Amino acid sequence: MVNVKVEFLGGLDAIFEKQRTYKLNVEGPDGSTVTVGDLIDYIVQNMIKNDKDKEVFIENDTIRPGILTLINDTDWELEGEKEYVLEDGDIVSFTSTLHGG
Amino acid sequence: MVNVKVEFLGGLDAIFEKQRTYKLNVEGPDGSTVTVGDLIDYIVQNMIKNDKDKEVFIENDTIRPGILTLINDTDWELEGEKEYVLEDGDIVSFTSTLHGG
Amino acid sequence: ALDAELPMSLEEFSRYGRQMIVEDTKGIQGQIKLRDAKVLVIGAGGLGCPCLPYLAGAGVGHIGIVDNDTVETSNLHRQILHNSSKVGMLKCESAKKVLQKLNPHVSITTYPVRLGYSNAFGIFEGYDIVLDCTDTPLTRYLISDVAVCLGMTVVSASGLGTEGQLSILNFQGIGPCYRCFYPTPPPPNAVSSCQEGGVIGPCIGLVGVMMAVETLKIIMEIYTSDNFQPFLMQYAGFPQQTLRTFKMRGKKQACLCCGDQPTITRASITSGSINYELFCGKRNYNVC
Amino acid sequence: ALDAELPMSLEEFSRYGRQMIVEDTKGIQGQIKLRDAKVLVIGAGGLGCPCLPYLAGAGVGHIGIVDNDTVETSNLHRQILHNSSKVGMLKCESAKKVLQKLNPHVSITTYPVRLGYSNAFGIFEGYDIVLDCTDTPLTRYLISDVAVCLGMTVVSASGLGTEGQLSILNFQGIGPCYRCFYPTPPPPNAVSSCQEGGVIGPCIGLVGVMMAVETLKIIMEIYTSDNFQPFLMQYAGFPQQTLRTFKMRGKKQACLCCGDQPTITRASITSGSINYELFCGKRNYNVC
Ligand SMILES: [Zn+2]
Ligand SMILES: [Zn+2]
Repeated sequence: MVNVKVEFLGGLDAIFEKQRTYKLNVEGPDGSTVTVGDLIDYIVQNMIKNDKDKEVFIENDTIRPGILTLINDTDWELEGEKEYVLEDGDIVSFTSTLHGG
Repeated sequence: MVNVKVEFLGGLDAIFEKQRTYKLNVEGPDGSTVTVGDLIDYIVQNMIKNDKDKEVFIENDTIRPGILTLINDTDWELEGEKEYVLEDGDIVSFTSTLHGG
Repeated sequence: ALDAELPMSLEEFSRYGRQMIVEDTKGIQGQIKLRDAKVLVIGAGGLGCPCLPYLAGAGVGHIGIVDNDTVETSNLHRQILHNSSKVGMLKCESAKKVLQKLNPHVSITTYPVRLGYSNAFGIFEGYDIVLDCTDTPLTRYLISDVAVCLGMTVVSASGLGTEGQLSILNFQGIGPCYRCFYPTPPPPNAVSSCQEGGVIGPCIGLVGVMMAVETLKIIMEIYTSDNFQPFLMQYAGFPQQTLRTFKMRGKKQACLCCGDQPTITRASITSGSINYELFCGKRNYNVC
Repeated sequence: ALDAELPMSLEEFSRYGRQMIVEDTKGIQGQIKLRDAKVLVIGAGGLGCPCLPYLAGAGVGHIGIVDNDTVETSNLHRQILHNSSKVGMLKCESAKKVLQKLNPHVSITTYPVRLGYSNAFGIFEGYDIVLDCTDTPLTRYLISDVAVCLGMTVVSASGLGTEGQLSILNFQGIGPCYRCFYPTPPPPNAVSSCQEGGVIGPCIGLVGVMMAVETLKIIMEIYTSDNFQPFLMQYAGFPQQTLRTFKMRGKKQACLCCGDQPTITRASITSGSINYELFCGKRNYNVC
């Protein structure tokens, strides 16, 4: 089990009851380590109330194009993406890309 | 001994060789705990090269009026001022008040 | 007849539509709060210039501008409401011209005077919020003192070089005031080794725009007496742009102005017995 | 004769003096870099309006403005270079009028055209830096692609509601490009549940001013190929103003545009074989 903070930025809070940050306790599938992939599964299964909203967050089993994922303020591509093993106190942020100007 | 980060903002870096942040190892007078007061003494004795610059930082044995002191981004008045006992990883910031507009 | 029943004209609905649909503004309800708001901006310089058009654009109904300076060429890299053809014109009048064209629905009053203890109350009364866009500690203390006496919230900001600071003072009469933060003014001669008073236009400009954001949030009641926490924001433009928020002390019981036993009162200010010049020194502080 | 030997006129020394004495600008040296700089700003809307006057004010010598839109009343709460008397006028011409008065030393070129694959190279060539102040993914991909082909640095920003984002793309040809960050465009229909496209004027305005700060730093070589690290800044205006800096991936070797084996090239773009409309979908993206 791991205690992490999750943030939904760039308007993504709209599908999470308009709340930008959540503190979560997440269990891994095997009861020990929890990866960012596990966290995403947890979010999709437990936190998106409206099924129709899932496609705003997920596409083809990964984060939808146009959403950036950050682990402790660093692009998840630099941190191992879904394989990154979460530690207590980690902050995982999802931000929708803005296009307005 | 304690490892802390010190920041000089709002133009105060001018008297610290134009460097805004320093990582310091500071020893307490009794060899054990180190307070913010001890840190200020350390800064005045070791880091201000030009004696004339000391009055920019210190007045009547405390931080000069117009300089705010923050401990981990919190006003030091809320944290015990000089009596605050530093822990490893603490960030102490000094910022000169700006007046331009 | 239909038009008369609406809380705003159709032109206003069109003008403010894009901001009214942002949920935080609470739509028409927020727009009416903006229209009814009375905001006094002191200083139409590096902070006031970028702040004012966003207040007027958003539909803040009543805007006062205090400034007795005239436009100089050396201002124009950062005071972007003015222009080369306005050199010599009063800054408050120059600003008013631009703002009135931007949004004719806004009523703008200019005060081409130097703010002092004898005229401050007369100017402040009637406004809800005051924006301190000035550049000396003397006026910063005066503005805070008068606002405390009148129960007005102050959005106070400053900048120099590539940095800036912003705070909300005396929020609804409960927040700390400028004197709570700075009970003793900086000694005039202790600033000699700081870099001289240059400024990067968009760095001070960004802080001015931040003031507009804070002002809209105060008017639209995003800040409330329940959720407001005293803070000071510190912006740096170089080498990376950063914005830090420091958690600050609350009102000090011993504060000479907003504390339990104030000696700085309307009577003592207007009588001239609070000597701001002596208190702050006469040196130009605009250096550190 | 004395004047002729100076690198700038005395009027320019006076105009830029307050910024030249900020050490980071390196004085005259930095000012001459600004004068020689050629900056192309695409979009004179919510981002371009607050950015442009700070570029002109600082003395950026050559500014191009691309925009084929005309001013509408509904723009004015955030597009503060324009005004009510200019409704119907081309935004690029409206902006040019203001900027030319602000600083007559700056040469301004307007492009009242819709940026597309067939005209982009002709417009971009001759500029050093391009500012993406547009509002659709389609143009964001096109601007990045063309800039990569021409080796130009892009300052790219966007905003919606109370939030904004800013990044520097293709920095000196070494940084990541827009496609490195977003190899796949967002699906047009996946944005339905996000709030509609409202925007708070000073929130998008602040991001526009941030663009000016970044542009000045690029010109004055505060960023170098040694110290530059890819980043994306995320601003939020409500409930508290915050500015976060995310450390981002570098250039992707597999990037179709800036990678090792690019398929997106000048030839493929100008021939029309990169179908931006098909790629991005035709839906108005300005919603999420
Ligand atoms: Zn007080
Ligand atoms: Zn790329």
